[in-house]
Amino acid sequence: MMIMQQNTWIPLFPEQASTFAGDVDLLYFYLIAISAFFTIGIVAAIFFFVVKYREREAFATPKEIHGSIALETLWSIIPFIISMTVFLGGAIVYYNQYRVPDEAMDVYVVGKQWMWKIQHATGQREINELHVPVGRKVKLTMTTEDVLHDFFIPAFRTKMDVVPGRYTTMWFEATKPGKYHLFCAEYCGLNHSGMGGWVYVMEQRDFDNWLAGNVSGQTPVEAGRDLFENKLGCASCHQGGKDQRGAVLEGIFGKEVKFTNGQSAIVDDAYLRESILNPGAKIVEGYQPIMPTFKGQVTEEQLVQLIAYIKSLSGDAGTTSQTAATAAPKASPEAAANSNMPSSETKGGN
Amino acid sequence: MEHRVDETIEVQQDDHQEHIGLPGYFAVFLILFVGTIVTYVVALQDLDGALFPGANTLVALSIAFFKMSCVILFFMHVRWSSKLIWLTAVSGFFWLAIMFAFTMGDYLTRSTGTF
Amino acid sequence: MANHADTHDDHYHPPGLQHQFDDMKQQMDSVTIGMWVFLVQEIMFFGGLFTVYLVFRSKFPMAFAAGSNHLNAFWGGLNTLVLIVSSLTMALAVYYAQKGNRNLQVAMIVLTMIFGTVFLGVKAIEYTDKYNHGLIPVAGLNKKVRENEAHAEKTASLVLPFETQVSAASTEESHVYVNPEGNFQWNYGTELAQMAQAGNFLTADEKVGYLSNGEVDPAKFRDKVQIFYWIYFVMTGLHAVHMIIGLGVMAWLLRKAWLGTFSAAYFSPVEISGLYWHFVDIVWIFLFPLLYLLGRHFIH
Amino acid sequence: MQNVDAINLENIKEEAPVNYLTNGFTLRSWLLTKDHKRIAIMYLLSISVFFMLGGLYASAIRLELLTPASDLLESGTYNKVFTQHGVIMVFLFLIPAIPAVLGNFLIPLMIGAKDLAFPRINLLSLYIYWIAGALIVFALLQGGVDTGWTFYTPYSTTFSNSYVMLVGLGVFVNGFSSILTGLNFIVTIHTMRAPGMTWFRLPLFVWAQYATSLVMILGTPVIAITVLLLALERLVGIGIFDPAIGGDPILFQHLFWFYSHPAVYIMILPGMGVISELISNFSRKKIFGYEFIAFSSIAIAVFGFLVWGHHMFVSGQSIYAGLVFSFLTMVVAIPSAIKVFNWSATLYKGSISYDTPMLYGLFFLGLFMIGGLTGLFLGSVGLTVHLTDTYFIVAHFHYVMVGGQVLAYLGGIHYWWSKMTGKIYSEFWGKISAMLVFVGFNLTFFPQFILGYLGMPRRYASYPPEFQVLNIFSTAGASILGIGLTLPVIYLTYSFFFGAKASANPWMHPGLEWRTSSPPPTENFDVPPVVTWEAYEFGEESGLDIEGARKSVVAPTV
Ligand code: HEA
Ligand code: HEA
Ligand code: HEC
Ligand code: CUA
Ligand SMILES: [Cu+2]
Repeated sequence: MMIMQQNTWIPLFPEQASTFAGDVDLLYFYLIAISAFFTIGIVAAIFFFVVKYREREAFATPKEIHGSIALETLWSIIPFIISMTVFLGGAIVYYNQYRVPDEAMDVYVVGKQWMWKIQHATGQREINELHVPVGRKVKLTMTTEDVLHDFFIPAFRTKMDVVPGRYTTMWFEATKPGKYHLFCAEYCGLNHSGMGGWVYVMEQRDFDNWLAGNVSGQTPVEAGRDLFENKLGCASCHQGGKDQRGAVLEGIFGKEVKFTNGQSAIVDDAYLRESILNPGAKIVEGYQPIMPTFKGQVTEEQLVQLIAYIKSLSGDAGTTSQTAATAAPKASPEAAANSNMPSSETKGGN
Repeated sequence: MEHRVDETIEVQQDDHQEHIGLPGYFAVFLILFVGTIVTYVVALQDLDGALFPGANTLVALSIAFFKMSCVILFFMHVRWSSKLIWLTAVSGFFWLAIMFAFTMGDYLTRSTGTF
Repeated sequence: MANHADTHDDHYHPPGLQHQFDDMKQQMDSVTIGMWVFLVQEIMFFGGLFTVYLVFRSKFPMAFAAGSNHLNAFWGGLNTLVLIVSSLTMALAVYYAQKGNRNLQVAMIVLTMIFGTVFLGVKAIEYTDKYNHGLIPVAGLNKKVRENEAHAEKTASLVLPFETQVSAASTEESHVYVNPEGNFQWNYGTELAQMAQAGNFLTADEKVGYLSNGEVDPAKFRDKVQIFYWIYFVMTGLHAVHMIIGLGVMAWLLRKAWLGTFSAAYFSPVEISGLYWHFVDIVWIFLFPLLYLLGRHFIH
Repeated sequence: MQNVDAINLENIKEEAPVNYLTNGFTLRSWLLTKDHKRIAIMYLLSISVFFMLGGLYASAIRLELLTPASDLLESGTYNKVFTQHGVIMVFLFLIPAIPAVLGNFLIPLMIGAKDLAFPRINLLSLYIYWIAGALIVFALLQGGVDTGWTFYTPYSTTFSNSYVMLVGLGVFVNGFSSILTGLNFIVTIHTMRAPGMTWFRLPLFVWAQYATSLVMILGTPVIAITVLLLALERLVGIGIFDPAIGGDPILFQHLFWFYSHPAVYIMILPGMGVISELISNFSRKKIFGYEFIAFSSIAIAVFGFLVWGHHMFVSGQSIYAGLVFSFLTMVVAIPSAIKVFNWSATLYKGSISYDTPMLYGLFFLGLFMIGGLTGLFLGSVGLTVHLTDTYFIVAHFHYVMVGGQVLAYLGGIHYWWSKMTGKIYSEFWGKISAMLVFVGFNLTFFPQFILGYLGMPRRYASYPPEFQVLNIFSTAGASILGIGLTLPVIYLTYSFFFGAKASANPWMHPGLEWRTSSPPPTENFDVPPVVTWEAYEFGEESGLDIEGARKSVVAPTV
């Protein structure tokens, strides 16, 4: 399913994976041709003049050439005509990109510092990932909870700003199965460059499977780590170094945490689960209640994986994340075999 | 060999003196005064309903525009000033119009609404 | 222009001629053009605000009408007249300066300053009125009235007699002013929005902006009125700042006129100060209808 | 008209007894001066400081981008670094660079005036610039700003924790410096021209400054009011940019770009003016199509106000507005095209020498052309959807701003250096550094076009590993560029103190600025000039003793 991008030493050209890509690239080549024509032409002329008419006598006074109306007209009209073709080409491509076809399949996108929350019409949710079938028109209806963002998929040659207080729309039709970059292209603050992910283009059958919920071959800790770092974007708050906005998670398991309301609790699976599903209930001292709820966005299965991962951060090997992370996969091979791993406490939720 | 410094500035100093004289200034003042009263009174009538939507706005702004022209032409002596001054004054408002027109051009043709 | 080169040699310097200029005419032209160019930049400066006004008024006409109805058109109108008179006296000051009539010149400048001050005084009254009614859009900057001190108030305490017929509802309706925090508040009702909803002429932005579940939501409506008041305060505030600067210029001019500096040969400072003063007047000529009058005809 | 000949070269004392530099040495005599030349020199020094500061930030950017991860700078720091790079380079360096230094110094000299029309206002604008600079530097010391130089709302108003207000205040204040400079130039050009200096005898540099001043007057007030509103929104929440209560963040973009697009022409028109001077001087020919070059400057200034929406193609602006703005963007490119063609045609049958300023001039032609043509890519709205906010934009604007204006600025500084300081710099090092700048520049920014098309977004502290190779090129280029730009600082400073004396008119150029001693006396001309020759009349008609000069020159420089 995963087709990697071509691996030349110096990439020169992005993959073409949507119906727009061809048009946009054509326009691009057209403009390159125009630019090359003028640049080479003028640079060659300059070179020629500079060599041919180089100074032969100090302070010579070459004959004055005042100018030429005919030439001026010529070199105003021709660029104008050329630039009009460029405008028209651009206008047509643009018009197609922003006139959303009616039959498109709906996907909803919400930007938030610094992750993409995506929901399919079937209710399936994903974060920082977008799965779409190949050969279907997909319409994205987008907004944001905070600042401007921009949903950008280079391989599809399309992007659109996401504006607070408004819905903006964009659409595309993927043409080639594969895994493509998703970027946030409008500056949005601290972790702007981390606000990205992947777009997976799948055959319709694979997509249907995916919608039905698929299983991966990863261990829960690995899967949890993947969720934590990439898919759910937990890392955007919980792994920021000095600027980290979320609570420190390394080494908390089994320890006592204090809350802003004066109470405290021992961190166990149930507490972790509550923290993820209903973060507003207990706010850790020293932090703002900004963590979004993940209720409805993580499946029970994913919850388990997340908890497994967070536990691994407090693994017996030590409390630093590196050791924990490298130790974790080895630590739980049996657990991996058993997808019913959750301990009894975590079943208490909704 | 007599090149003027600036072909566009041809006003002589004396021109500045007797523009419209005292009666003129008072007449302009009267126009402005009446204009203000009229704006006020008209604003209280429902022209939007009587004529067409936006009529109130149109009338109010037309009067304001007229008053502005009077001030510029007579109090600010543009009526007797060089072409350059005319051009300067006009270009200020022209650029303002550009800003209005293109900004509103966007707002009035947007398809997606706010929420 | 033949004397351009020559004047340099004879060392006569008329009073007020600066070293970089050759003669008074050149200096006069320079300062006049300079002032006009400055005014053009002033136009664009205020122009940014007028654009903001335009955008929001076209989005939320009813909120603007509502906000506008609670400005006092009498004081606004009076101020317009005051400014017009001051413009006249300013024009006359220039006139008498050209005539070299020192006394009348001084008198006109003094009158201009007096009217300018009256204008600012009226502005102060209006701002105070807004303060008393909780209409200053900054939290905590309004009059604080606790529940037990609350008293009934007319919504608009300053009205012309004939205004009562038109907006009878607004003057007779009294409301209880309670504002313990001194926040911006709008408890003058949302009738305008409801009326527009009933008449089906809400704009698309208004539908989103005022309504919750198909009803006009007072809190949402208040936000839009608050935007109006912001624009009102920024525009009139900036205008007032220009007036204050103008008064400073007048004071300087007064001193010079008093000393008899100006004559038919040299009066450009009066002239260009006049240009500035008239410009400030023009800004107000537009502010008055835009802020005080538009929307007044809606029966409230 | 006994004065007509007075301006001829023979009558110029090679060295005035007192020139503007030696006319007083106290700090007071500098800080309270009303002499446009001294003010220009103070601008030159201040601007260089900010250029170095901006360049320092640029180096930090390039070093960070050497590796895909954000390892050298944390992303929070990186964001501040590129914002401050942009703010300083644009507002404190590039906008004032040519107008405030070369314009200030040369306009009165070129038109034969004793000074600008309002010398005190000129000094005031320098002070205002200093205040603005101090505010911005103060903000940097406090912790800096991280909004991007565009200050987009609502990030700048409600989400950023940095010193947006202070920097905004700095930009606000700086605007008035720009406005006053523009005002002064416009008036000066209208009323202070010497007898005989008709509009069509004006050097094209003056025309370009005139057009620039128009943009400054008409555009800058809008950015002032915009940052004022931004500050109010941030301070007390006026709501007009806040979608939560019905405001519109895109309105900010309209107001911002209403100024900032025309501002990019503030950042190129003066450079175009310098290039006209360089090309004509070093081919010793009147510029081809003088009137077209002159009017195209005005056309750029005017049409430049109609296209700001091309920065907002994917911002949520109406698509119809997008189409109109795209169309007008194409139109505004035409006057630039006319200029490029005319400059090239001027070389035809000239007598071309390759001194350092001319090297910069020729490099400008090539680089500006590439920068401008890639502007067409961006103006073509369908293509911009892919390109906007990628490194393609970064490359485009560095090509026009650095490859264009900065090179023109350097060329101009070299060209008029002897006039400004009365000294001669090392031609050898001049050429070396011009070459280094050219090579380094292309290596830095050309790969960014490719990166942009590949989809690397701008303002990214970390990026996917497949983009690394091109970024390494870019960083390598920036090092060469950095060296190339450091050299002039050294050899120019050296020449100021130890350089050989320059003659009054080393180029035998007919322009008025060359008909006074180097450095010029305080009131510019010993004898008030009267102009009897056309612009760029290199022959004997200009009254210059060309035969004599030829004899004194050893050999043509090749
Ligand atoms: C000195 C500064 C400068 C100059 C002169 C220009 C000149 C031009 N710019 Fe550029 N631009 C910037 C500085 C500048 N720009 C900056 C700083 C940004 C980014 C801001 C930000 O987001 O941070 C930007 C961004 C920018 C965008 C927005 C991109 C985006 O964010 O999505 C666009 C889109 O249209 C654009 C277009 C143009 C065009 C068409 C020109 C034209 O004027 C160019 C005209 C020149 C030529 C065309 C070349 C010479 C002509 C020929 C050789 C003949 C052949 C010509 C034809 C066939 C027409 N520019
Ligand atoms: C106006 C002018 C200007 C200039 C001159 C430059 C110059 C340079 N810029 Fe800049 N740049 C901008 C304006 C400018 N830039 C703007 C507006 C942005 C957008 C910001 C934003 O997104 O908000 C930007 C963004 C920007 C980015 C993109 C950042 C990002 O989006 O993540 C990059 C990346 O490579 C970059 C690089 C450079 C480099 C390598 C130079 C080099 O040319 C610099 C070379 C200069 C030097 C190296 C200093 C020279 C040395 C001396 C003069 C003296 C010697 C010093 C000592 C002795 C100490 N710039
Ligand atoms: C928008 C930022 C943000 C995101 C995204 C986020 N968190 Fe948090 N998280 C916080 C903050 C802030 C706190 C501390 C305040 C609180 O308890 O709500 C916190 C607290 C927690 C706690 C409790 C920590 C303790 O010390 O008791 C857990 C567990 C947690 N988060 C897990 C997660 C997981 C798992 C995810 C991803 C699925 C996630 N967070 C995503 C901001 C975030
Ligand atoms: Cu989100 Cu950048
Ligand atoms: Cu632009």
